[in-house]
Amino acid sequence: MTLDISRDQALDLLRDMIRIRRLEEKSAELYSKQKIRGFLHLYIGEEAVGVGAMHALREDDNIVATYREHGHALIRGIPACEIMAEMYGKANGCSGGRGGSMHLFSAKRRFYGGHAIVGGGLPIAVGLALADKMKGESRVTACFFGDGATDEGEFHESLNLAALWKLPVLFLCENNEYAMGTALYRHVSDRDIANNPPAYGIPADSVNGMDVVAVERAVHNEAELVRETSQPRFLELKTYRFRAHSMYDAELYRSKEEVEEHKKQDPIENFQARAISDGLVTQADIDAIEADAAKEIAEAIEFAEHGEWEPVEDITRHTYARDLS
Amino acid sequence: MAEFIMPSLGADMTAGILAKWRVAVGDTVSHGDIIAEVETDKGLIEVEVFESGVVERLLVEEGEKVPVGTVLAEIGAESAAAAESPRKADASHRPRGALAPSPAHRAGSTGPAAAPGSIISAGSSDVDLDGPLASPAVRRRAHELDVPLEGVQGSGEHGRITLDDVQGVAQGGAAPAPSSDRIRISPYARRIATERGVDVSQIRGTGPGGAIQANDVLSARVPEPRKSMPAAERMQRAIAAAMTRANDEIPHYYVEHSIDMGRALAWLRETNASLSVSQRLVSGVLVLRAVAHALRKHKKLNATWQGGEAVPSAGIHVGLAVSLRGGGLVAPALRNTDEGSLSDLMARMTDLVARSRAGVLRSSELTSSTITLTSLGERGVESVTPIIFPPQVAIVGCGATLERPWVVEGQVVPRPIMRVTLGADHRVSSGHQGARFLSTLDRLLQDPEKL
Amino acid sequence: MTSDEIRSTLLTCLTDVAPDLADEEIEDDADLRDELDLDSMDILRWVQGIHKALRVEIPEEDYGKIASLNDAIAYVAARI
Amino acid sequence: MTTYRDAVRTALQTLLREDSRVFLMGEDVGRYGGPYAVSKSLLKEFGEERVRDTPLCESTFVGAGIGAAVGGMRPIVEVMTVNFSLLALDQVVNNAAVMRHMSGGQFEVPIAVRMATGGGKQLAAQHSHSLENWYAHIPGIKVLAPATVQDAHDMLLAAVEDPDPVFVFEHQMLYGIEGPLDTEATPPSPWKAAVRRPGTDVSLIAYGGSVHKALTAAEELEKAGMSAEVIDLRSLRPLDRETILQSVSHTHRAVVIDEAWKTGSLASEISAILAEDAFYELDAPVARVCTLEVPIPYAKHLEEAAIPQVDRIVEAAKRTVGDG
Repeated sequence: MTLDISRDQALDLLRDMIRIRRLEEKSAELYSKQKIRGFLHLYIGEEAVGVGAMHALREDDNIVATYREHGHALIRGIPACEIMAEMYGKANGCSGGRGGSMHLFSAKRRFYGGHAIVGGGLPIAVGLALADKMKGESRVTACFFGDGATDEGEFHESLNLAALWKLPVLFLCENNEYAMGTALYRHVSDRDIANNPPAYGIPADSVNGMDVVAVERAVHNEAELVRETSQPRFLELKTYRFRAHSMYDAELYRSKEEVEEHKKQDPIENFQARAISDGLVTQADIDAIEADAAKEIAEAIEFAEHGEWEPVEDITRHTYARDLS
Repeated sequence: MAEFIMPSLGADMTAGILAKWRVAVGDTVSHGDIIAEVETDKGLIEVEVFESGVVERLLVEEGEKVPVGTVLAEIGAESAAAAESPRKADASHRPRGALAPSPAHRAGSTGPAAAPGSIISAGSSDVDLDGPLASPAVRRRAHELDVPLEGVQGSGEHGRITLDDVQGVAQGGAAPAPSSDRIRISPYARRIATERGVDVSQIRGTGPGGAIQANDVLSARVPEPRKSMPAAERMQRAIAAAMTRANDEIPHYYVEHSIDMGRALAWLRETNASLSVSQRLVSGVLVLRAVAHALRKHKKLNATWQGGEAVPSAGIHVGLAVSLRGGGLVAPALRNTDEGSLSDLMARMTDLVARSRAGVLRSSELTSSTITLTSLGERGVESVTPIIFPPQVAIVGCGATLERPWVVEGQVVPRPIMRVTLGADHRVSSGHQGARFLSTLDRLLQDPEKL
Repeated sequence: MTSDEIRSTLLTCLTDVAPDLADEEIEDDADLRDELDLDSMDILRWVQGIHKALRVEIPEEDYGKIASLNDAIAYVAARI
Repeated sequence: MTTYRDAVRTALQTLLREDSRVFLMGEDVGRYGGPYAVSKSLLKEFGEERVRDTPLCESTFVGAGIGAAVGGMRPIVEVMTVNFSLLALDQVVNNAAVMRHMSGGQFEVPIAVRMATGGGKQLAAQHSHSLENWYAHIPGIKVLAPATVQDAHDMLLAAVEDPDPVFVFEHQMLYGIEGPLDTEATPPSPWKAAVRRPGTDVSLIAYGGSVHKALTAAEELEKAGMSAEVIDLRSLRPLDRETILQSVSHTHRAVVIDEAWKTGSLASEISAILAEDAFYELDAPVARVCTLEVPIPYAKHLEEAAIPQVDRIVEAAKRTVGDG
């Protein structure tokens, strides 16, 4: 089956997936060197989801993401240097060094944050959609969450409220088969997550999250339906995380064979191979993309290394609009 | 050449065990390859290499635990590695036990220093330890009392200056007041008492649990709004409060003994006749010395009551009750009353009495007595029933030395008789012990030349 | 040395011994022990002060002869 | 004279009329008219869009309020009682309080959350607690406790106007009280404590429902010859340290009245403030009159015994003066 996209589209999708992967590989290295601290949840293996979705959404739409959000943030337009500086904890990071890897934010790009309470971002997305609806905006609020979040009460409450009030939320479930280290079949009663939303009157669909083109199409269709009907919709993106939950773990919960099996579905390698065989891109294109990505990351590290630490005297900043003391 | 380091595999990881090498010297590795396994608290973790090249040296043995940042291996560029192959071969043949001497630890010290978290601890280790060690309360008290902390010898842990130390210096180096002397008073009341120069030991508290409150301080009689009242008056007030408490708290017992002072007075007359006016002795100094010598034998009476038990005093410092004209009473101590010559003791006693009358006693002289001697004989009083000065546990009272009929060798003869009363704390000594003290005192006064 | 000069010297010695008497009106015939509340230590120091100022030595057995200021003036005047 | 309930409703009406970004949501705020009848008739005037009955999902409707606030609205969220608000604590602590900070100041959460608190109506152990201190513990949010009719009105206006998340605790025993309401006057800053009654001998420091008990206690103390000053904290976060310290600096004695349990209470916090900054002003140990360490019982006499009452305040105040 050939890819039904243009060369430019193919280059864009490929470039963005490679940018995410290289940024994260570098992040892992910097973490092991203690430049980056805290938790560092890598998206490697899941790039097609973020890239496909971000390409499908409009600039004016709202994004609510999880703590595994470097890719979403990068493709949404937050510069790699600001992301890297944030992970370094520098004042010139995209959250001023207050958030770190799990809490990337950008008001300018309507990126309402990486949220690290599983399920906690869903009510926020519902509220953002409520505000838009009351103000008469035709915006879609895209809310990312993992399969683990579907266990939470807030997931079910949010589906109910969004459906009840007919709010323009696109629920995007990134099902990577594990809630941290607990396999899907161990944490949900019905492994078909897309069976949940119809109970609340929300249409739901599933798509292969390892196929960037399929993701882009599905998200585009769902988002436009949300916009049109001003009603919530649900899309499950079936994907897989190649690396540990956070940086490193002993991976006691899954076998190497299982990981290796999924790596055959590598969204980048597969897409690259298909695009080459379809004649959409050449090896030279890929080399250029890699070179650009390397340069972008080198610059990001440079930016982060030279960023300022926020003075400790300013520690209470951003707690309130005006300092209370 | 690049270094392969012990990675930080989690925010809480500080060290790891190199469990297994997946490569050997000479192997070619590329970015992302798993080249080692590291044992952490979370389990065995495969560690990837972020460089490409040839493994030149393995610096850490399997099973060795090293800190994060330690160089585990050196990775050379492929071409360079080829050029240096002889050396590489040497390295590969080096027995396991003869690894290069651990440059590991050099890296261990440089790596983590750049971690963002380090800014928090920066400076915390070089806390300014100059200047005296003293808590804020101590500093505040020292400031109030105008005591420079630099000059205070701390008695607390590591030479820490305590409130008692400051108090002691303020009172002229007095020994710290025993804790049983703590007064229940509110912080506010204490503050205004200090401001007004009111001696809180004089005040009876009406607050919760009998604590002194501001009203008690405000209604306390302050003779004049002077910054400080005359020393003698301050002392007199302190003694009055102490007497009240002593009467309430100490179970007194009394034993009395009549002492024939004939030999002592005769010796005194004889001695004084040969002395210049400035060296003349009074009978009081004989009694004073005799009491001090008697205490050497009866140590139980030379003690202080602290925190529910008697603490023997290190030296014998007899306090001499001196009545002041105008009704005041002070009992300053003559330190080491049992030591030195009698004329020296006389000189010290003269000086002490003079300064008592002039109101220029040092507070230390008022707080360091280990027992008190009071004499009211001059006023014709026959005997005294004195009250112990806390925290002392005994007091000796002398009446007048009067000519009384006395039986000597079966004959009634007039002799100068002095009635001596011992008042003592029954928690510390018994009447029997008290009686023995008085007979020792009697015997000593029969040999005045030995005093 | 006039009687007044002696009186003045004896008074100075007395207030050295008992500074608080300086402000009081001392009656010349008042009993020093009973009315001015001097004790044997005070008398001794007074005697020592007189000895120093006027070179007059008063032996212990004569203490009874200096019971008041007037007595003392007379005693000293006779020996000066 | 106006009731506290009507004062809150008046403020809601004013806000809904004057600012199109404002809307009210919560359980039974619409058709039912609010569990305490605060929002009665508002549905009729403003419609379902702006007076929203929510499903019973505290976490999500508070979270949606937060999202709507971030999205540019000025939501007023009513939670039926403080006990129910615990279901929404995740959204309060992990989102409302931290969004501004975590985003480096890029997003703000101008939400106002109202809820009933306190005991006194025999509603037992799941409807009667005072957990204001849980909220006052959290940096990033602000906490108000209106005790008077005027404050019930003014503080809601201030809460909605504020750019930060504000939690307004309305004591359930106060909805029926009457007092003057001036909607024209310029209100005092809601973040400052108020001296409700001046006095010289002891400071009675209280908030919310306890303020009225403190005032009654002050009257009784006056009969006993003691002049008590009553401080209404009004704002529980930020706490107005200055007014507290000023009062105790001239009375030198303090009794803190708090309907929460004593352990870890705001009364503890105020006691600590006094120990830290007014130590040398204290003429007696600080006394606390708090709820006994027991879930609020149903039986009337037990409930009364559990929560602070006038006699306990009077007794505590007298104790600070001692036996003199």
